[in-house]
Amino acid sequence: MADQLPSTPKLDELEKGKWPSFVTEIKMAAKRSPMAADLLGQLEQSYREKIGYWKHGGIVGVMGYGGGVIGRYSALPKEYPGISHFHTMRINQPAGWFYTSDSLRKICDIWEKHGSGLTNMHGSTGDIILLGCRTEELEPVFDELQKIDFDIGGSGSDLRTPSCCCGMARCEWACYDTMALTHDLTMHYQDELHRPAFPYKFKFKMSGCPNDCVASIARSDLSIIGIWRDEIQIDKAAVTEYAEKGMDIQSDVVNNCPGKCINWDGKEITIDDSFCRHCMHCINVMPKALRPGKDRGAMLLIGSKAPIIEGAFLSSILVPFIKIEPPYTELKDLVDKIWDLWCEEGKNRERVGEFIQRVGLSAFLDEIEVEPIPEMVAHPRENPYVFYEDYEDDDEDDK
Amino acid sequence: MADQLPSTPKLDELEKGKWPSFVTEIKMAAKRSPMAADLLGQLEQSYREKIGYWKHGGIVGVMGYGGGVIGRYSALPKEYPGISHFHTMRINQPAGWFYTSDSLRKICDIWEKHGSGLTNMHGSTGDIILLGCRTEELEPVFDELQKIDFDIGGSGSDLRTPSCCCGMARCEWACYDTMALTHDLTMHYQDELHRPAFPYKFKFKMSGCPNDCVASIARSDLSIIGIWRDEIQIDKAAVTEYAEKGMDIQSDVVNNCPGKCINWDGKEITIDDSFCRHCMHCINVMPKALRPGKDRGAMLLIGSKAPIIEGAFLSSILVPFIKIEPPYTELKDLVDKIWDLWCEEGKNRERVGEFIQRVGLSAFLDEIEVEPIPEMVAHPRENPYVFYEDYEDDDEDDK
Amino acid sequence: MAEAMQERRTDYGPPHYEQFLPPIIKENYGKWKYHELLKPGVLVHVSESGAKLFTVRAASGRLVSIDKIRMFCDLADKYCDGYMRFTSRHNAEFLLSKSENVDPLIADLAKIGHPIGGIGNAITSIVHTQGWVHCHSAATDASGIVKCVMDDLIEYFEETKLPGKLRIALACCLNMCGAVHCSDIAILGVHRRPPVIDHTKVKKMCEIPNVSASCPTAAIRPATVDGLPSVEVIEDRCMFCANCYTVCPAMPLNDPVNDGVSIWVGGKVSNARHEPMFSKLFIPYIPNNPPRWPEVTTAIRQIVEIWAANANKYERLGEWIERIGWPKFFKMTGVEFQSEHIDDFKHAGLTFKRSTHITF
Amino acid sequence: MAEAMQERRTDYGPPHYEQFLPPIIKENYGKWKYHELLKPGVLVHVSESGAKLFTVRAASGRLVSIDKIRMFCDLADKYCDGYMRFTSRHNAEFLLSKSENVDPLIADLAKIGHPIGGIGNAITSIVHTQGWVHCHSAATDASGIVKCVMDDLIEYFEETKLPGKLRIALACCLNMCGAVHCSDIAILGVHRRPPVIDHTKVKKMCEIPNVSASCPTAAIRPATVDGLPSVEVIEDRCMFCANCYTVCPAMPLNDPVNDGVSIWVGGKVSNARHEPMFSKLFIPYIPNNPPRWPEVTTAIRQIVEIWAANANKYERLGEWIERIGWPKFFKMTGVEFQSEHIDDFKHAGLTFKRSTHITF
Ligand code: SRM
Ligand code: SRM
Ligand code: SRM
Ligand code: SRM
Ligand code: SF4
Ligand code: SF4
Ligand code: SF4
Ligand code: SF4
Ligand code: SF4
Ligand code: SF4
Ligand code: SF4
Ligand code: SF4
Repeated sequence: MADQLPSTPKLDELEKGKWPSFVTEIKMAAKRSPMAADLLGQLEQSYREKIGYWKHGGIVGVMGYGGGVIGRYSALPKEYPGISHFHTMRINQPAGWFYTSDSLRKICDIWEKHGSGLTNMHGSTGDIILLGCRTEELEPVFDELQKIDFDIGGSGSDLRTPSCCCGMARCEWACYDTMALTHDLTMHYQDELHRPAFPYKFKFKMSGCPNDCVASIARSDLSIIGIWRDEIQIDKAAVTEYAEKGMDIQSDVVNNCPGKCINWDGKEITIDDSFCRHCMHCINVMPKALRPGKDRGAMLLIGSKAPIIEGAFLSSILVPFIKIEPPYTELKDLVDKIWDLWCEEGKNRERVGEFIQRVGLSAFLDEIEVEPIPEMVAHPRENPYVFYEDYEDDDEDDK
Repeated sequence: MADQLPSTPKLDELEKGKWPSFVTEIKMAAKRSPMAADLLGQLEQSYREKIGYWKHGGIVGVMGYGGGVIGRYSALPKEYPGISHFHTMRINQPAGWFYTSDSLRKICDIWEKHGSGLTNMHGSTGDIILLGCRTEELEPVFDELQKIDFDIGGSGSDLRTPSCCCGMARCEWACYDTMALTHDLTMHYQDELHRPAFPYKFKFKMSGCPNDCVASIARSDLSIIGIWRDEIQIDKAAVTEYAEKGMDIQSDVVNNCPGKCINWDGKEITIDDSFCRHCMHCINVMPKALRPGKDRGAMLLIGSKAPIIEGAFLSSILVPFIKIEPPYTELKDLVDKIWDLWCEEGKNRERVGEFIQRVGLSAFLDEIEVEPIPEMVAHPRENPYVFYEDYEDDDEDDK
Repeated sequence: MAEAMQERRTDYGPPHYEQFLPPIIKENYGKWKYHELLKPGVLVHVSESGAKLFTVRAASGRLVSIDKIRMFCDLADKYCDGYMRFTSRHNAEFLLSKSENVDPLIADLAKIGHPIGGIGNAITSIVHTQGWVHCHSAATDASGIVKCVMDDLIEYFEETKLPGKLRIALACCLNMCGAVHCSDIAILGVHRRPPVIDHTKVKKMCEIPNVSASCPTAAIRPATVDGLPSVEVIEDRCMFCANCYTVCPAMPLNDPVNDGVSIWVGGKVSNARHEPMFSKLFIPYIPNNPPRWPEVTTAIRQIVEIWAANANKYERLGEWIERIGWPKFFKMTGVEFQSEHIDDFKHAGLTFKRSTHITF
Repeated sequence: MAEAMQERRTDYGPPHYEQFLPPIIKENYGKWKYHELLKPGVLVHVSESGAKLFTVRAASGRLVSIDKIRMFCDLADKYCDGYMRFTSRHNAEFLLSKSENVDPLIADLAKIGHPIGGIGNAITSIVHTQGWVHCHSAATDASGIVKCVMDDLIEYFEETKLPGKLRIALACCLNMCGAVHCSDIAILGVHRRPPVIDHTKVKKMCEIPNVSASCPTAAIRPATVDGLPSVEVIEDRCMFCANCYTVCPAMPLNDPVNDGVSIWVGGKVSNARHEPMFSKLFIPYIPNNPPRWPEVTTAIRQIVEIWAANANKYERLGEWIERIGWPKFFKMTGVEFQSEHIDDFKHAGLTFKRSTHITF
């Protein structure tokens, strides 16, 4: 079938060079799938004419689900009939993106049969992205996915597919079990994930420590980041070992500490943990010698998102420390309160971070019954526009 | 006349303690002036009842001037007839607040004759404040002031009385002659100072170096702050002297340098001036050993103000370096352009800093014909909401 | 009349400063080489020429009578060839060319009740405003609080035992004529009750559209009350800035029960070490308690002492707090963090803590 | 039908991760003690138990065919007992319990065109989005630029010769699905021409009030055009965000002549040393120049090289620029500072330089 591939002089340029080529991937798929072949053709035209040829998506889906499928149609269906429909299915990945070859092959088989044979491993939110499907194939795909126990992820104004770093599975710094929490929350909130009922999307991301390997502080409405609150564990012998092997502990470690709380006397490291800002740098540089403390849990931060519409946000501290242990009741209670309030009072297409900034953090805290604490702010207010609580009436003025 | 003083048990408490007492001052004046005596009485009532008794001021003034007098009337004129009128006259101070006893005595004589005998030396903007005058006495006061060559200062939507640090008169760090510039601008802009024609007030403040001893960066629409752009002058012998006298140069000087550009090897100080942030700290700590460079001038910063209405602003960099030499043509041309634009397009009660934020700094620069440079910002924009200049039409698309 | 105006001299400006400069300053203008703090309140500036100028800085309450100015003049004549100046923070400065005159001058200043100090690592006088002495807007008095606070802190004025400079300012309402927004410690008079509208006067005294536009939070809207064209205030939206009162006298906010002061900390103006910083809200409200405002003086002394005991050399209050973090500062002072501390104005989101960088 | 739905299995969620963990991970879950970078692209994690886990990270273009996934599976079977994973930046990771398998695996990966690397002080793969491959909003292609940039920077993927980590991300429109707003280097597709309105479709396809409300700069207002209810755009106020297009298909912004990319620098996500930072605009606009986008690859290489040559160890791009100051960075790169660099959105004033802290 190779001779059926369209001529793609522009795209062929993208098969050169050492980085794995997506064009090569599409060509591989195109050997079997006319959808992929037409994708090649349309893409070549885009490359020639410097513009995309996709129509604004319509609503398509799978029975019983309100999301998880992104409708997509070519703007040039006559020229490229194979991609007249080219929908995306978002499939909820297993926590931490771990697989067996067996499970992956089963997905491939389904996708060979019903779709374009193209995927994203993974989408930017974390889903397995099955790229390119006709409307009538959506149900059959889902049918087969059921059999291998893979379910659909989020899209639209719902909970989006939660994701997490590999955490305890592969990393020594995980301050809580990111994969366990991710799986639990995903299961617990299946309805919210599958049936859009929020003002807008909502994302959870879990990182095991402040290195934040899933970028949760930048990309999730609720960022759950592992942290400790006791002393950094120091292995003195290992410190000596690093020094002997030539590490310049003063300049590499001490001088880079934002808390300015590490002392190195040429022999021993001491840390004034009461000034430690939990940045991870010293631990990152000396993983053999330093480890997070033993009293571990997570920090909850709220509100990050991409720029539309109020500008991009980073998440900000909501709860500085919380123990993360099944059944995670405290966390879930808090999430429920936040959602109740936001669903009640949030505007259409208003992310929770935007909602908080609109109503004010204090008012938000008040409603979800969380006490304000100084850890939530970089500094107290600089402007004098204070909404003081109730004033006293003159009548009471009998002093 | 002492027996005419009202009983002031509350205020008397404020004659205790070591700090000079304003109550004592009012009592001194009250010995001669019934206005001051009635002020005492009303103030005691305010102290008793915890509220001020002044009416919202009306417009009063001196012929030929549109400002310089703040109208003030007691809300209790029957009880305190002496202060039924109690206007303030703002008198333009000499640059740097230097006086001869002769000139001060002349002012006192005028004020003894026509006013309350109370003053502020000085007002927060810098004027000599003559506190408490009847409407009919305003002209006579001005008449006498003329004879001793003191003129009225600013108030209302006009240029406010410029002020400056003592600069070259008494300080070794002045990078330009603050007093000369202040006097020159004050004389040059007499019309703007005396006849309100701006959207709102406009303040100049001149400091001779980044220590900013007149707080110009926080309190003036145009802040003119001395700075140098070559190397800090180092007197090695004096450095040694400081070290020998026990100064810990590493911790006192080097570690506090925000540019991290000072090196102290135990014997000599070296500075990598290309990283110097012109903060003044090292110079402040070792005035005998370090001095600003020789290529001196000023930085112009624009827009600071108190919080009403958009929140408080600090001035921000408009021109990083400008030579300050008579007749200051470049500076005045720039000021004229700024005023022209702001007077044309500023809203009523909109300070120039608020105006800039409303129209955008780029648009503002464009209008006053100043090129944008990276020194003007802490960092480039973080949001992608860029107003790109003209787009190309399809017709031109013949590629 | 028009003729009279024509003839009348205007716009001649302030007298030229040069005539007020003592000869030693004229001779060494722009030639000063360095200075030293001889003792608290006394500086010497040394010129390239070797000439020495001695400065004695005397406290001033700023509100001074002509009697006091005349006393200053007498001292200037006696010790300084008739010259003197005032500082940007309203202290009186005496400029001497003879060192032997320094101590007698100080002794005479003491006699008229003016301690010397405020130079170097000290607290100098409080920049402030009019208060109940002169302004219609005041939510508190100015000179009275200043007097009480400085009485209490006098040791830090007269000695130089602090880590660095500490600057206090006071403004009696949100117009902030003292420009308190960048002070190590700021005392700010606050109203806490929405304007009480005199509907019979609004139409007469104010321009209704201007009044509506004046409100930063859009709390004011035109309304007809008792048949009169007037305005109404949505109380929930009012944050008591009094900007409406500035443009409309029929809407006063002054109130004996609800007015008071707030305390702000951690601002600075100079560029030394750290860039200039705004002050941040620390104590949202203290009721007015004249004549001696004991709660205010106590709160400020506590801040000063905790800072003095813990900061590094040269570290201004705001620099120190930034290093240790606000949570620690609240803990050390025992002040309760409340909803008022959390910004909810325009740029509020940028003040939220957007990292894991906290201490436990 | 309703019955069918009742019976149908839904909401069973993703498979439990445990079944996908290799035995060595199950045994040492939560017991990892430390790790070492053995060589570029290869990590070893050592457990409290002494067990060792080897990780080989292979480049991935993310857009992979089922053919490629099957090849990965074959390798997983051959060397890793059938287990593998993907990373948060979409690379493929192979988890080995036997060190002797590491090199053969790497050799086999090379054969199928997948270099290893991206660990430690390196550049790892570019987080990106759909582009012309799948999205209707795209102002540029995603995978194509990514391919070109990574081809060019491959040495920094395969070696660890940089001062610290450098993370690149790409989003093909302002929706920023790649969340590029906190990347060391971000490539962002931009439109530069206001929406072209199809007035015949607005009423049919869109809710006019929603459309007006969608515009962050209030550039859209309802209007009747040629007798049809529609909207109009005040072009001066449009900053090309395409939010209107997201809610209304009749207002596309895509345009072959005016679309292109902008380059942003200095963001970071981790809390290591410095708090997380947003990326800042560096190059406002580069026209789309497929298939190899030479201007983009050149610009990015220049940034990487200047940073690599000048930054301190561990200093991320944004940390380095903050230390040397933006004016120096513009000077070193020769990029012209333009009006586009100056913020004019909501919090613009806070980005102005409010001190004298500059270098000359
Ligand atoms: C597939 C994916 C990009 C990818 O190539 O990986 C994607 C694709 C789309 N995103 Fe996204 N977003 C994807 C992750 C993100 C992320 C990143 C993340 O989740 O970490 C963000 C930024 C973080 C955030 O949530 O703010 C993101 C922010 C947006 C936005 C802006 C939302 C905002 O509040 O600012 C939109 C616009 C919208 O919602 O209308 C959007 C909209 C879209 C739409 C549905 C376009 C639209 O307006 O209808 C895109 C469909 C493209 C297509 O045809 O395939 N997408 N989107 C990602 C989802 C894959 C997955 O499920 O794993
Ligand atoms: C006298 C003085 C306070 C003092 O005790 O020293 C003063 C007194 C008043 N100021 Fe002021 N301002 C004084 C310096 C300032 C300063 C400080 C400065 O100039 O460095 C500021 C802050 C800096 C600034 O300009 O932003 C200041 C910011 C205001 C504001 C707020 C302006 C704003 O844009 O935010 C107002 C309200 C207004 O203009 O309507 C105001 C208004 C007033 C009025 C006229 C009250 C009013 O609304 O009509 C006050 C008259 C009080 C009275 O009855 O005596 N005053 N005012 C100062 C002038 C003395 C002088 O000429 O030397
Ligand atoms: C006299 C005066 C200028 C004038 O023309 O009136 C003045 C005079 C001097 N200042 Fe100042 N400053 C004066 C107000 C200021 C102000 C403005 C203010 O407080 O409103 C500031 C900014 C304050 C701020 O940052 O909030 C100011 C920040 C400085 C600094 C920076 C201190 C710092 O570490 O932040 C220095 C350098 C130093 O002290 O080492 C300095 C240094 C000096 C020197 C040493 C300069 C010199 O060589 O003559 C003078 C005596 C030092 C002293 O008082 O400790 N001066 N100085 C002002 C005296 C006010 C007073 O009566 O107390
Ligand atoms: C595998 C992965 C997590 C996962 O579950 O998938 C991961 C794994 C590790 N990260 Fe990460 N990080 C991973 C994405 C991230 C991200 C997210 C991102 O880039 O979108 C970040 C935040 C990036 C940022 O700040 O912009 C991230 C910031 C870090 C840091 C902080 C580096 C810094 O100096 O700022 C460390 C510490 C270090 O490298 O010293 C770290 C360290 C590590 C360690 C050493 C942790 C460990 O002991 O296992 C792992 C290998 C290091 C390496 O790659 O150099 N990881 N790491 C992700 C690999 C992505 C890839 O394919 O390249
Ligand atoms: S976020 Fe922390 S715990 Fe998770 S993989 Fe990264 S370094 Fe490990
Ligand atoms: S984690 Fe960061 S702040 Fe804490 S001691 Fe280590 S380097 Fe310092
Ligand atoms: S601002 Fe500078 S030049 Fe002026 S008095 Fe202060 S230290 Fe001297
Ligand atoms: S002036 Fe400030 S930045 Fe410059 S060298 Fe001295 S301490 Fe460093
Ligand atoms: S701060 Fe307010 S009350 Fe005080 S003088 Fe200024 S305007 Fe009047
Ligand atoms: S006091 Fe301020 S917030 Fe309240 S109504 Fe008046 S202008 Fe509005
Ligand atoms: S960034 Fe924009 S163009 Fe790219 S996938 Fe997301 S919505 Fe589509
Ligand atoms: S592209 Fe954005 S700014 Fe332009 S009209 Fe549409 S919504 Fe408004």
